[in-house]
Amino acid sequence: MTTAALPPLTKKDFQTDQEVRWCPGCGDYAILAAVQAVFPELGIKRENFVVVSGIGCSSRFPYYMNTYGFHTIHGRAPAVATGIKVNHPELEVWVATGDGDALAIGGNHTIHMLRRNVGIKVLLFNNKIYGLTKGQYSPTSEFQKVTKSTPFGSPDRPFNPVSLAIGAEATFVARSVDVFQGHLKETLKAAAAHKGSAFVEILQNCNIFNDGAWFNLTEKEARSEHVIQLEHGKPLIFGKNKDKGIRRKPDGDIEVVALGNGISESDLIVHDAHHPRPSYAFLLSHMEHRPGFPTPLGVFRAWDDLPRYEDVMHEQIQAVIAKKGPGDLSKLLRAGDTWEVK
Amino acid sequence: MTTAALPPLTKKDFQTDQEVRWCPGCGDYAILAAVQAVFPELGIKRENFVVVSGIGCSSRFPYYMNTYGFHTIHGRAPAVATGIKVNHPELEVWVATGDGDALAIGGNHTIHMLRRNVGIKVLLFNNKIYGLTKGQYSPTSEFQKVTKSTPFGSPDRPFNPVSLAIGAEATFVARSVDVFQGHLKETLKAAAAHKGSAFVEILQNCNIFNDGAWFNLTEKEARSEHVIQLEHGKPLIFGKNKDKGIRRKPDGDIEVVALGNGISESDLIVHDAHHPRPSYAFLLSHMEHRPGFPTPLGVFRAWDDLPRYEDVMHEQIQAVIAKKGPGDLSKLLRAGDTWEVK
Amino acid sequence: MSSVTEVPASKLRREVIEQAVIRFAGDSGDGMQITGSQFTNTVALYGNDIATFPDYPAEIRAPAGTEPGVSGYQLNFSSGEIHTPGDAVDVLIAMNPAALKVNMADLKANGILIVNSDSFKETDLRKARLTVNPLEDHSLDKFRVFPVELQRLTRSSLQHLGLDAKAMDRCKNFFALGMCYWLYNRSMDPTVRWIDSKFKSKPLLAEANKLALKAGYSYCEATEAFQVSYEIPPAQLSPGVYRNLSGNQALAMGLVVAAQKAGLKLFLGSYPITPASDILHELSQYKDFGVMTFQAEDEIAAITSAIGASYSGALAMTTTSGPGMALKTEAMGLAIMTELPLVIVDVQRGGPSTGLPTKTEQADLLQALFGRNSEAPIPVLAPATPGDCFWIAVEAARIALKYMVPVIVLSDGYLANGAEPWRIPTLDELPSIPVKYATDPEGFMPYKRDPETLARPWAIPGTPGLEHRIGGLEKQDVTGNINYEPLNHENMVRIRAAKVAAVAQDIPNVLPAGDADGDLLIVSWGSTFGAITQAVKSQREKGRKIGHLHLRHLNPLPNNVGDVLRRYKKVLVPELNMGQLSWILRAKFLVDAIGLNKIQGRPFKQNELELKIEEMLGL
Amino acid sequence: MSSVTEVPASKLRREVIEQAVIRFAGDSGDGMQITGSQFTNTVALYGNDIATFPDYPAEIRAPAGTEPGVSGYQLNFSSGEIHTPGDAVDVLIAMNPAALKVNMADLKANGILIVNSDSFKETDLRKARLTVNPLEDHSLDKFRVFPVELQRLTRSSLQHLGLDAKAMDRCKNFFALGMCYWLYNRSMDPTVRWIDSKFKSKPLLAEANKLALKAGYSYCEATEAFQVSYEIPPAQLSPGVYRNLSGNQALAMGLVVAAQKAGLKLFLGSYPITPASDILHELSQYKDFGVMTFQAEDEIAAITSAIGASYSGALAMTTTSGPGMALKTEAMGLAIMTELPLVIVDVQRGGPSTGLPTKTEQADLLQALFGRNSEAPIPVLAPATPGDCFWIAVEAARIALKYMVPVIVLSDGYLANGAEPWRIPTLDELPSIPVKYATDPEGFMPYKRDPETLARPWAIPGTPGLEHRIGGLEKQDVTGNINYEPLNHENMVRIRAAKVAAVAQDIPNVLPAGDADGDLLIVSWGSTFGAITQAVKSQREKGRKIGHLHLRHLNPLPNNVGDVLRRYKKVLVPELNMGQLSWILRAKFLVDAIGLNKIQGRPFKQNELELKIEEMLGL
Ligand SMILES: Cc1ncc(C[n+]2csc(CCOP(=O)(O)OP(=O)(O)O)c2C)c(N)n1
Ligand SMILES: Cc1ncc(C[n+]2csc(CCOP(=O)(O)OP(=O)(O)O)c2C)c(N)n1
Ligand code: SF4
Ligand code: SF4
Ligand SMILES: [Mg+2]
Ligand SMILES: [Mg+2]
Repeated sequence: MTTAALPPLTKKDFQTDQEVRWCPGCGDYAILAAVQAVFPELGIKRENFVVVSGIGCSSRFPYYMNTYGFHTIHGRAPAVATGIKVNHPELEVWVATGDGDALAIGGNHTIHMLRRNVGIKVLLFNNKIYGLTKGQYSPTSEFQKVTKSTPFGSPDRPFNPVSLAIGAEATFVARSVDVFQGHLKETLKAAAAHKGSAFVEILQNCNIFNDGAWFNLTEKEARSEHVIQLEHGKPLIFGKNKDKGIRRKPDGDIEVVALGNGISESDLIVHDAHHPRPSYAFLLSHMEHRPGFPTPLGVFRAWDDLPRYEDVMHEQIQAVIAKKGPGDLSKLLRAGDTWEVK
Repeated sequence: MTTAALPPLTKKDFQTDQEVRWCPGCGDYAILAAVQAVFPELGIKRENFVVVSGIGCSSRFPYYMNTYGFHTIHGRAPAVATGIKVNHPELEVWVATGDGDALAIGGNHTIHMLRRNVGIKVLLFNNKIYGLTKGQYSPTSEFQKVTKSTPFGSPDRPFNPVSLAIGAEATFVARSVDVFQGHLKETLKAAAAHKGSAFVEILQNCNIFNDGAWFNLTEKEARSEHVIQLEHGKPLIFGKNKDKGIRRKPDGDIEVVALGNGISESDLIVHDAHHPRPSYAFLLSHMEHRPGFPTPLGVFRAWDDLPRYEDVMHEQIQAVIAKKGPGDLSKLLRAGDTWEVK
Repeated sequence: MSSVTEVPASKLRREVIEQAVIRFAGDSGDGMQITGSQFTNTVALYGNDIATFPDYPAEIRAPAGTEPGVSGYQLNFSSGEIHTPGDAVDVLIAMNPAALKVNMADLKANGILIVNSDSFKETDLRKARLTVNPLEDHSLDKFRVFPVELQRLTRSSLQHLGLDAKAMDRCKNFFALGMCYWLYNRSMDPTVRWIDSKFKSKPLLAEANKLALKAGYSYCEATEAFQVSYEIPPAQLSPGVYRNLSGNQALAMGLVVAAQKAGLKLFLGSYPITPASDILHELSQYKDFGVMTFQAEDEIAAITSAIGASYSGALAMTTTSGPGMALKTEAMGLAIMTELPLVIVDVQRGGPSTGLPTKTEQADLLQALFGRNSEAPIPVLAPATPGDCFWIAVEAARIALKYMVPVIVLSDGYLANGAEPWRIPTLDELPSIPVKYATDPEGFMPYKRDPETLARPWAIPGTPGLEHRIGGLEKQDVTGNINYEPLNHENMVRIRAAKVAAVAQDIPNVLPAGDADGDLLIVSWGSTFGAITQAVKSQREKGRKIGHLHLRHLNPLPNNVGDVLRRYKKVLVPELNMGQLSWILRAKFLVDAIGLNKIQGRPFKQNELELKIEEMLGL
Repeated sequence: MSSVTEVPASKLRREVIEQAVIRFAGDSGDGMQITGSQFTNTVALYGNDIATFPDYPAEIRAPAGTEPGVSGYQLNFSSGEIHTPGDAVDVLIAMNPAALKVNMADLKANGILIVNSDSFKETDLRKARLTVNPLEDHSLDKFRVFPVELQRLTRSSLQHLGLDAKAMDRCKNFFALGMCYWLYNRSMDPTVRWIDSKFKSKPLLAEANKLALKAGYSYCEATEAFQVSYEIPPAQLSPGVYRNLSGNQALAMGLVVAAQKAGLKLFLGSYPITPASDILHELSQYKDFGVMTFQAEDEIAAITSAIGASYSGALAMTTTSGPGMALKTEAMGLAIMTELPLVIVDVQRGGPSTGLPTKTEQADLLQALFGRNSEAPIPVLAPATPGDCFWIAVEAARIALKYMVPVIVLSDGYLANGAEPWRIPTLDELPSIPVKYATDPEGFMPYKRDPETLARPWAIPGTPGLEHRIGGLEKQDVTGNINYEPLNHENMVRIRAAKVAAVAQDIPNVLPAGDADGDLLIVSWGSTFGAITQAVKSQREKGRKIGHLHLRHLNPLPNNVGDVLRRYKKVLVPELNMGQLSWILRAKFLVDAIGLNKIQGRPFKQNELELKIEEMLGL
């Protein structure tokens, strides 16, 4: 949909008259700001954007975007979006969803949309809680979490959204954070540039029901020790003084090493987001579960060589029309054996 | 449930009077035979087995097992089984399901059951087709597959059930084949020995609607070249003359090597099914998608250190009872502020 | 009434008769459905009126030779007008003992019974749980039995082709078909043509089947097995070009036509389920009409993807059967709230739950009307015959697009698989379906309504200046903004109801067939139309003063239904459920509608209906 | 009727009155729900009869100070018997301009209006979309207005504690509460006790809240702000021990009690949804009763896990609201087919679709009755009051276990969150719920029925010798083997219906309140009980000859409903829907039931009902 001669759009063009109804301090505001900042830069006509959501605080998102918007029902946004995109491939379809909406009730639609590689961008607002229903644990809540519905701690271990998406054959998988505006915008642009399905987990703070869920990643002091930036072609380095890195072990596993005394950047893994196979991205996706390892942010995987579902479907249609010619009503009606009664 | 003094059960004990209604030649017969052979060897009382299924040819399975059985509705077997197992943890609960039942309509329940690590064994009969509804493509059908519902080829790429299960945090993941009776029985025993959720993909032939789907793995000639057996502690070797193997590359990826001239078994990856982290198993799960690589059979992952959902729940209950004593009805009724009207 | 004419060429009698019922029965593997539909096609082409009833076993394959494995195909063909496959059978072809056992009860006394005598060995009998051979125990004495060694005869006619035994045996149904063509003096050409195209790529098999067919025909010629053959003249159908059509084919075609007439692309979101899957299969063929078929991961994704397609401007539909219908109900509420056009097809089957997947039933009517949370009205239509599925599909699309509402079509397993001769409409008989998207930003409001239809504008993504948001929360009229105010909610609930009620303005008043007033009115809907029409005809010939009101629009009802009901002393509502339509008529019109309720997975028989009619008339 | 008594101690009048309606209104963040429930608890403890109506904004948080952000809590308390929170308000506490704007319409002329004057600055007014300050434009002249600087006064009473301003301001609702306690001469002790336990871990906050409370009280004492204070004597409730209980609490407790009485473990499979989530929260606390709460991935897993738990011997239940109910319908069919006990709770909310999540409605009745594929009957019950939720829960469990059926309970948002004084039953008032699992292999058949209840045996896994298979396909009676035969299917459909009908044998005949016959019968169900009772009482005091029939069992209906209906000239059915119960009464009994239908997300007001009654009586 990129065309040269567009009147330049601005952030304002994407704001609605609707008063934004999130709790003061909610991380969703920052995500909204980032999206409203990025959309004008994509060179896409405003009328070609469609923002689709399910139900949840995060799913109120479309009301605040001055584009076409569909606030559907709980968990079904990926399926509704698929119908829109398949019917109308020129549209730029984005899904705004939550950890409950996309991974609890909507888990199946999410993984199937990724498997099919429908050209939809999914923003998963992960606050590790059900916000709208006032604080029950979610499929991303940590094991043993005490919530309204689990006063004695949750009995099950969470999904890792990035691992799940990769296991579901996603061709683009990334992670960013509500408060890292610059990083978030870059990540959104990368997602926009991807033709196939793009899955972006955005770590988001629910200051009412799960405040500080991502504290150790966002808080100034801790941050640089607990976060590692994934940049294609760059070595995996982290630490306040950029003094740590991720290195391959001979057995193919990875380890955290301190740079210096013999160990240099050249010993570290150089990030390859375009790797055709998902195993490398999967390995990264699980690292934060190990003691001493940082949480990766950025683009884990961006491999765009797979045809999109909607393209294959419309190519089939075109091929048949090219072969048989466009359908003819009277031929259709009279297909097969017919006879006449005088 | 293992107890010493059981009257030895036999295969016959697990056969029902119901006439088995699969098409002659269906791979399901072989799977039934294997399960009926393995159950008596588990040292579990017959009345403690529950076989749960959804809808599909494969889901007729419970009718042919002389245990407790529940033929539920399409896609919901993992959820029904979860209710059974959580309420009654002593029971030995197995799910029989198909690629449509477990991965299309039932995909969400399957991944959530695995995430929770409920102590259920899932047998996924993967014939890459919807058998019962007479031949539409399924989420495991290969890209471009021509079926009743896709006369011009399917427009989407399949799930890899093993990759999906690993991405969903499964603690036990294995693959076997209907016609490899010995291997299948061993795999089922391994699954039975696992405390947490066990996911077994069984490659099954639907000779009516998708005959020969697994031909290149089962057919005598091809077999040994296209299949690699995963055995814990053993090197990854395959080939008719055991002359090929899988080796780590320095970049952590894997490659197929020919043994001999300098390359020996000791250079190959030694399979570690008990690896605490899933990335190694995930790497294996995707190998067959690469040219020249074999399809792994056997146990990809068997890591049993994670508590089961049902155990955590019942420990919580016991802990509270130990602390507060068992619930008292009159206390319950009179909880909070009360007042008396004379 | 049959007139006898001597045929000099042979000493065989040829009787001219008006009508005959024939049933092909055999193992699932014996190809009875093909045999039956070939015979059907041939007699239809010849000009007979027909009604068929394919009855195959539940989805799962049963072991060969057993009763559950029996597959049947019944055809009623006639030189007069007919509406049902017939209660009893004149000619039964039984390919094995199980087929005989299951079907002989329906064969008329003195009826013709053709059995494959090669399949009555010890083992065959055991599979059918028979201890004695019915061919020997006189249990068939009241029939005209023709044992034929179908297997041996077929093989001998094919041995020179060098096929293996299995392949030769697979042709024996064509041998039997050939015999039936001789029996009814029918040309083999249409079937020969069909074999040629069907086996284009396998010329040897084509040859074999054609040989078997002809061998069966000449076998009768030569052996004079039957002392008599029959002639059924063409029926006096209204003039036009005809084809033979099943309900699922008709429904699929109807929606393609509707999309073309509306100038829209057709989008189907569906998840396979018996007996609806064939609509998906049919539509997936129509790529040349740009039809998009999306096989979803489940029924919820099927309908919600269709809602997305509708939102973005397609004529969107979803197809399913009972259990899948139940899964779609939450999403229907969304379509109602967002006021988007959508056609929802429920091909009803036996229930509840998984129930009887291959059997027919009419028990989803109340679910269609009320099976959603809160006040969520939807127009509901039901086709009367296989061919009517075409017209109902077009009507459903018309209503959905004109009023911007989801519309439910209730077909059933009997219509879906049954076939009838269908007069092909000329292009100008097809209704025009005008549709316009909103395009003008000037004064655009997403819920500003057309005063006549109460439809909101259809503003599709991609249209400059019409950017807007919709969703499932209650909203203010006109602006579409979220709104929870008490009076607004009541207003919106009443508007959504009024919109569905407004559909009635397009529905012509219904005229009862038969007497315009009298002792008894029979009210029906859906696939019972044929049997009831037949029963009413026969009862009126006996002089009863009765009328028949058949409803194709179930919500809203035609405006004059109340008046019609009051013109008769009594009201009878025969349904293949426990009384769902009668419940509605009672609640709406406070008439004491009596139900005749059959819930056996099978259609009504004419005489079940006639008995009830006579009972109600106190005869 | 109020009697005046001089109180010498002060020159303030103290009026003894019978009843008062007070409403606390403020921003979502102002703690109005806590304030209201504290006041409620105090007056309840004192012995007044009470009825409450918490009305908070839709789930999503609105910006502070705006109208959508207003949260209200209304309490009607009395020395006489009352059933509703009251139509109009005697005392309104408004914490900000938005709260005032939204609520003032309901304040009686000359009513007391307490406003937080600190929150009427320019910016506050703008947030409430007010251009002029209502405190200055005489728009409040018809009220007795008491502007109080709640913020400043609260802060000054707390400044010595060294809390930050934000923390101090959070206490101002207790200052207001203190004022109200003074106004109605109520002791602060219960609230003080509550604060102590609630803030056990935060003694400083406990101190602050208690200080604010007392400051508010003494402020009135000192400033003599009000010229008058009120005294409402205890009500004459029937003797017993009482507690204050909300519908969701009562429902949760009822099921725990039922499980205990049946000697079973309780299993809840649920997915959070407003307004049902609190039942999940409540039950997750009852670990000491061995209650298992499974928070599922969606509503389908919630009900199917419960079906699994039921199959393995638990008292299983699932809880949800409208949209979730729609998703469970396919699985309900499975529970019906497999004839397993299950309690399905639907706490109704405004719809359709996502609708009005926090508003109340009664529009899921027809969905509960008919919202499943094919013929799938289920018993349906509905509680009349918050406390009745306890008894209905016990009754639902009893029926489910006795007849081996799923049972639906229809509560609603008004009952779920509303509270009333509930007489605590003595243990021997609780019904016994006998349950026995099958254990004897001798002659065991999974569908061999109890002749009286038609219940099949409950044979749970782990029982030696009873291994058997069940499922959703049609089955043969007695053996439970899969069976598609026509007559068997009809037989099973009728048995499933007969089983549900048999429940009626346990339902006592219903007696209408008021006149046993007469001009008008009002029929109701669910949460409208209170308002209708009140309206009928007042109309009968005016001499009308009317009766009130309230139904707690909606399927099957009590046996004598038909007779009762016929004893009155006219029938009125007031419902918070478009007329769902009246449909049923019309269809079943052919009576011309007239509906009074309000669908605004709010309960009936007494006088809306009285007006309709008088209209129907032609007055
Ligand atoms: C069918 C259905 N089930 C349940 C709900 C209630 N519900 C609304 S949002 C939600 C979960 C919200 O959590 P999440 O998706 O993480 O969004 P967040 O509010 O945290 O942004 C639930 C359970 C619903 N609206 N519809
Ligand atoms: C709710 C619902 N939707 C659809 C169906 C129809 N259906 C039955 S089985 C099946 C898929 C079977 O495929 P699979 O799970 O792979 O099992 P298989 O028959 O291949 O063993 C479908 C679509 C159904 N019974 N219920
Ligand atoms: S509840 Fe949490 S997620 Fe929802 S708006 Fe408030 S802060 Fe944001
Ligand atoms: S259809 Fe296929 S899967 Fe089903 S029973 Fe027949 S062979 Fe087996
Ligand atoms: Mg969340
Ligand atoms: Mg399959």
